[in-house]
Amino acid sequence: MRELAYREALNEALAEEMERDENVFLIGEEVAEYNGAYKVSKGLLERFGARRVIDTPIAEAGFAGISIGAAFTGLRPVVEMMTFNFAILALDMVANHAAKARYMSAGQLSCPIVIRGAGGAGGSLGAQHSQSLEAQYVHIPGLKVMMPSTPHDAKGMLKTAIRDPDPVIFIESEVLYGMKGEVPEEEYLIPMGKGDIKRAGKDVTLISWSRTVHTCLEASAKLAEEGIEAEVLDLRTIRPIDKDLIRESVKKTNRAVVVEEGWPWASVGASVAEFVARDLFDWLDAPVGRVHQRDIPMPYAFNLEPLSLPSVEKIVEAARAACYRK
Amino acid sequence: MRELAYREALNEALAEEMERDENVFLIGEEVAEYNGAYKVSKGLLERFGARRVIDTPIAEAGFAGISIGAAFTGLRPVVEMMTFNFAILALDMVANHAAKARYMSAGQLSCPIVIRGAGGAGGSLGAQHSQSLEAQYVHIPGLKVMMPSTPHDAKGMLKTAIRDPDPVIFIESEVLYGMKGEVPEEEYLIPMGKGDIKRAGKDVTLISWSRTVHTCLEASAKLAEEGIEAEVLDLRTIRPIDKDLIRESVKKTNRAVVVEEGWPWASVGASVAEFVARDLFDWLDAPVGRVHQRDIPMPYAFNLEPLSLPSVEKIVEAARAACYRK
Amino acid sequence: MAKGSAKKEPKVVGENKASTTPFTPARHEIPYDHLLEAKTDARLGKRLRKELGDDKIVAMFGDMVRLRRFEEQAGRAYQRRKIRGFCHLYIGQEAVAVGTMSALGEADSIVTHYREHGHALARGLSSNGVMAELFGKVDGYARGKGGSMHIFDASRNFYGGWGIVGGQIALGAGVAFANKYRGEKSVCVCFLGEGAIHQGIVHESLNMAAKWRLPLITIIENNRYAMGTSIERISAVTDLTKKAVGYDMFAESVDGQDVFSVHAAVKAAADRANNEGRPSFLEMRTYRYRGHSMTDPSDYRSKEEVEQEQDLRDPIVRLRNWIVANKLKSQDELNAIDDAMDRETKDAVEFADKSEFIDPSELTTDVYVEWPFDIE
Amino acid sequence: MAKGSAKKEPKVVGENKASTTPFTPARHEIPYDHLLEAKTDARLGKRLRKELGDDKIVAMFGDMVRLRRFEEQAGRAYQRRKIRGFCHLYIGQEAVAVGTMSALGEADSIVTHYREHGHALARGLSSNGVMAELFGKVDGYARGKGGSMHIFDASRNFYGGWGIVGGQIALGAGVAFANKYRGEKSVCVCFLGEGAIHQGIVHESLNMAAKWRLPLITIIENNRYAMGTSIERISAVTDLTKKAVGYDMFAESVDGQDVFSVHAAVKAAADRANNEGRPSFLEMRTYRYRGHSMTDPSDYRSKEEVEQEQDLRDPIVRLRNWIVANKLKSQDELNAIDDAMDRETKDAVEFADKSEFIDPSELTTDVYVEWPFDIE
Ligand SMILES: Cc1ncc(C[n+]2csc(CCOP(=O)(O)OP(=O)(O)O)c2C)c(N)n1
Ligand SMILES: Cc1ncc(C[n+]2csc(CCOP(=O)(O)OP(=O)(O)O)c2C)c(N)n1
Ligand SMILES: [Mg+2]
Ligand SMILES: [Mg+2]
Repeated sequence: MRELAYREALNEALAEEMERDENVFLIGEEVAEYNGAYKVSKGLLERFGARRVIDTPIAEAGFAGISIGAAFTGLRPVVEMMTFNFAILALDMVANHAAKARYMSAGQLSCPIVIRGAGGAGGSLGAQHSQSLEAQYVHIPGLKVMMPSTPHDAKGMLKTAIRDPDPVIFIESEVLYGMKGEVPEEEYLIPMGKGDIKRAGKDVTLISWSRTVHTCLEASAKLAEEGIEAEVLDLRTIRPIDKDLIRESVKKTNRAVVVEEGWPWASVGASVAEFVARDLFDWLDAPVGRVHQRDIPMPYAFNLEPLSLPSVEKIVEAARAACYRK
Repeated sequence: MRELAYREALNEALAEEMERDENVFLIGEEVAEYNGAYKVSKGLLERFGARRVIDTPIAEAGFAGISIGAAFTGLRPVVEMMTFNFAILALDMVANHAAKARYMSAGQLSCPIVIRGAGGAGGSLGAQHSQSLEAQYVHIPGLKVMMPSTPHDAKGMLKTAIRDPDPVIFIESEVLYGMKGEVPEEEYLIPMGKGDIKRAGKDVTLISWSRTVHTCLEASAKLAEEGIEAEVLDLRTIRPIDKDLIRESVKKTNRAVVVEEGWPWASVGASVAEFVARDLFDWLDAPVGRVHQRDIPMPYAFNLEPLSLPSVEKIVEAARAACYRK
Repeated sequence: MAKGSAKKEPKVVGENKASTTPFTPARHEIPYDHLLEAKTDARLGKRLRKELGDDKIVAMFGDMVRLRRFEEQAGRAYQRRKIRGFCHLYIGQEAVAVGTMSALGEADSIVTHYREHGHALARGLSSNGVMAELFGKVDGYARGKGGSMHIFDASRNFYGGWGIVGGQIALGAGVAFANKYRGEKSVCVCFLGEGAIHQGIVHESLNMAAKWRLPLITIIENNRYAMGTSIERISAVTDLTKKAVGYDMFAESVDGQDVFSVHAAVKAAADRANNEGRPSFLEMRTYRYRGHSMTDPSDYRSKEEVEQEQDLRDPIVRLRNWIVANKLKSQDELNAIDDAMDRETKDAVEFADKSEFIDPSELTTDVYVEWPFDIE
Repeated sequence: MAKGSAKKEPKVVGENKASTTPFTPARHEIPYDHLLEAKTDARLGKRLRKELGDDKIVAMFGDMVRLRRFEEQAGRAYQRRKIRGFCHLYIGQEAVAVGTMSALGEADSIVTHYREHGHALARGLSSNGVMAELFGKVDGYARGKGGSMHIFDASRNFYGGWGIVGGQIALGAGVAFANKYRGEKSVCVCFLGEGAIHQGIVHESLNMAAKWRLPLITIIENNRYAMGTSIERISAVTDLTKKAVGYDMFAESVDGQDVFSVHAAVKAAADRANNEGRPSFLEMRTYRYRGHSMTDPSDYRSKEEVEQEQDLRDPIVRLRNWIVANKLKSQDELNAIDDAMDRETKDAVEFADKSEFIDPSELTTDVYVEWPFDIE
């Protein structure tokens, strides 16, 4: 099968959906003439014109709000946040307006919008530009949240997000944009709320999403050497999560480790681990392990940054602990 | 002992700390001439003058940011957010500036600021004005978060918060402002990070903070009628939480229910329950129960609102389940 | 600008080539300290009578009275705890809502804030439906889920009813954006209080609305107070039209207590938007008679100030006097209209009272369009 | 305004009674399409020579050269992966930093953004310390924890170094607020890019700064691009001084490629702040020669545009020519200064290279002042 980079897969998804539906447009900082800060929107201005690919001033709350208003009338905006570090400026618009419009109007308003962009830690970007802030969205009823880990998933999930009638937060991984992977030529969609088994195993379940899925896969290779066969689940959608996929796996392995790039408290990983601990109480042979970013702002220093991030070593250690190995 | 209302206790704390330290000032919408939307700042303008009690325009990000800048120079701003629903507009200032300044400057900058105001569900205020958003702050390293449940605690905790050298988020309960309780005349402080046993018991631990502590107390009375003696823990500080207090109690009861007013996913309650499930895995006889707001925007309708909120009934039910009673 | 960059042509939404040329905004300011004369400009009255016809003008009178009676009843119902939470009455500002809506067509849209009962009724929403929403009942426009601050009627392009001060302007600009995107000739009117103008999102939205030439009419209802804070205490300028200079946007101060002036200004703004692709910023000088919300005792202003406003500038009295002076109707006929509105409003209270609360099974509907997931 | 409310006197921070009187802002704009003459105004040069003395002017030349050589070396170190992440070079804008800092005193403060190496060096931070921070080393100003975008030196009132576009203006206004709160006669200078000006928080902060008469000098470094977006493509006005009208704030466009003009404007602004309690809004017309950050190929503008700027307006060449023409120093003497700066900068690279990385035990320090808790 042909290979595409993660950013190219996203680009194809955008182009196909814009082709399919005149109501879809792309808006954000540098998305048009600059072809996107991370080149996800490359060529779209040329192909679809300035009416549908729109450069904005640096005003995240404003252009998110404008897009939300437009969505109420039936348009389908795709809003690029250059990175989700800046999306926090639009959080009121997202959490208090997009997410609540339908409920407060008893169904009169819909808000079919996608807010997408780069998330997670970059490389040596420092504290203000290296954050995994998905918890801010997963907390909010009215939103759906997706975070793809491969080019294949990225394309199928973004198409689903654009067609979804509700507001979808779509967080891409800044460090995966260049990653290559197989992407079919034919159209396909990946359903909202469905996770994926990225590696089958029977001894322990590693649950993750986005970039750290790859860290889990690396860790599972190491674990295999020690005779521990890890099953790696990629949640893909993190609101809502695929409970059945988790149940099935943990009922088989009786052990789980939740791995996330974000901070530990009031986080998505805490929430997923809590779900496992509660829902599968009688199936668990060990506490649900957790791996996460250290509970600190991200340091710039090249030696500190890797210590702060989740790593293969930390995952291996947590998996061993879950299996009661030294 | 004399009784004060929760808002009066807060008012005393503000007055005493402003008296004690010339660097403390109060800033926010309607705090001065109007004496505060909830009258927490009553009389302070008259007493301390317009230099230290400052009315702002409706510009939450701006006046939070101004206060953060002032704190870098050693002033000790107390910023009133009329309600924490609006504080989301200042979240970038708080999470990306106040919380990270110290780390990014390797200790050169301190940010001794308190951001305080009304939180939680009000009475029939609808979706945009009835939210428990503490998860947004508990998630962020660099912040400390306090939520008092009684007039006594409110006073001692606010004084501690104002003296703390780091940024403290101090969320008051809108519906408790009128609640009366004993408050000593003498000065006292309640330490950061220390919870409190609001009712001793041996059969199940109810863990909560702010308004729902009272719901837990009511529930524990009901439970006592059924022969279940619940211990009610009031965390008071929710970043960091008082792990030892929780450990001691759960090691005794072997059962726990976490009760919060906020939404269930990526929440503080999820995080606390996850901590209990992991840290006390071998001590637990049942899954950690949870009670929370329903996972929906708050409805206005008078019959729906109570169904959405945590209630005595829901807590009783969860406690029974934790005790494997029908 | 250096030669090299000249080849880059600014790209804008839509096709309007003119949009790249800035223009000097016309700013018309009413001196701020000047107590407006409680009299309608005779020429304007004559012109509008011709344009609108007598029936429409009398209907506007009826609409203003409807708004007032409705709010009076809402205030009473609040005292009886039939309405709860925050409830912001519109009394005193009726000419702004009615003058604005009378200048709009069906295809135009409205976005507004929490003080919106008047806007909703003036747009044609039923007294019954609005009152039932305030009562939290299933016959309300949002089946009681929204409440006083969140009235919506999508069928009338009435896009709420929002409670975060200032936030609605971005939504309004977004609706205007959509009109332009679709090539429709229709405008979006967005209401803000004068206190809201300092929110950052206002700045962001006005810049984009101006740069992209969105058909947005921003109406600042300057009722002089934001809760207890007068505009003089909080704004670096009191001539609010200056706020539009930074966006090269047409701006005008309007006597918001004169329904004719409001109508004319909004009509001109709609034409400007539809024909020239130029957004407008209209400051309506108005006044609220009641407290900010039902729980505000209004200690921050004197009784005399309020009385003076009521006595000298009341918008309903003013239109009433004009109608009688110009012999469209007699005082008695107008009294009959008032009585009818009074009845309509009282009926609305009865209707709301009798309406049911929503079925508890609907607690978790309307969170998503469809939700097959077990989320909690 | 109605009588009743007249009794309420606006309350403001501090004691300055004059703060209640608005004034008409002086707006001085340089025509935007006018390529600025690459020549220093003879009268201004003469005046400043008298005011500052020859040594200081030559030192300013040296400072500008230091900034340029530093950034050139930083660019090279980035290519060698010694510096990573985002790195925003200041080359072309040196006159703004040096002109500004030369007008400030020790008690004054600075708040700025991610393109701040130049500001830091001009403020007197050491090349060694700044370079070591870019290298992520323990001898950096933030022990390598901050990085290129986050330089701080509290001992020099240099309050960073921030990466969220626009956010720093509120912090700057806050430092100015603190100066006023303490009754100190000192200003805070806050740097913004022209692209940052559309962020909501700018609007919020400028209104409060003006209303409260904070000693804030807002310096817009208009280098014409925000990443790939030229100001014409994104702002409803290109005369940025218009942005200050809505706050009744003094505003002026300054030739940012002329260090004398910058110095004079900032000096006047500091006087205005300290003596009259009036904040200022200074637009510096400047230009960046390099890409937005090290990874930006600058496709959005022509080579000719960049070359023309370098050839006709370079701020260092300009001051060099003035110094030589006015015989403060010869070309050779200036070359010697340049060589010294070159050496200093190369030494800084060596220093940074040799500096250690921070000890891993410091990973979790500096999150809180003290942290006795086991949080994770
Ligand atoms: C972001 C935000 N901050 C604060 C509030 C609380 N609040 C509600 S209305 C109001 C005053 C608004 O005044 P103005 O804009 O003049 O409108 P008016 O009420 O006079 O119609 C305030 C401060 C809010 N709802 N949202
Ligand atoms: C809130 C926010 N949005 C977007 C960005 C990404 N970004 C960094 S610099 C920049 C351009 C800023 O341009 P300008 O203000 O003109 O300053 P300059 O870089 O030209 O000095 C952008 C969009 C950011 N850092 N913060
Ligand atoms: Mg008002
Ligand atoms: Mg720029």
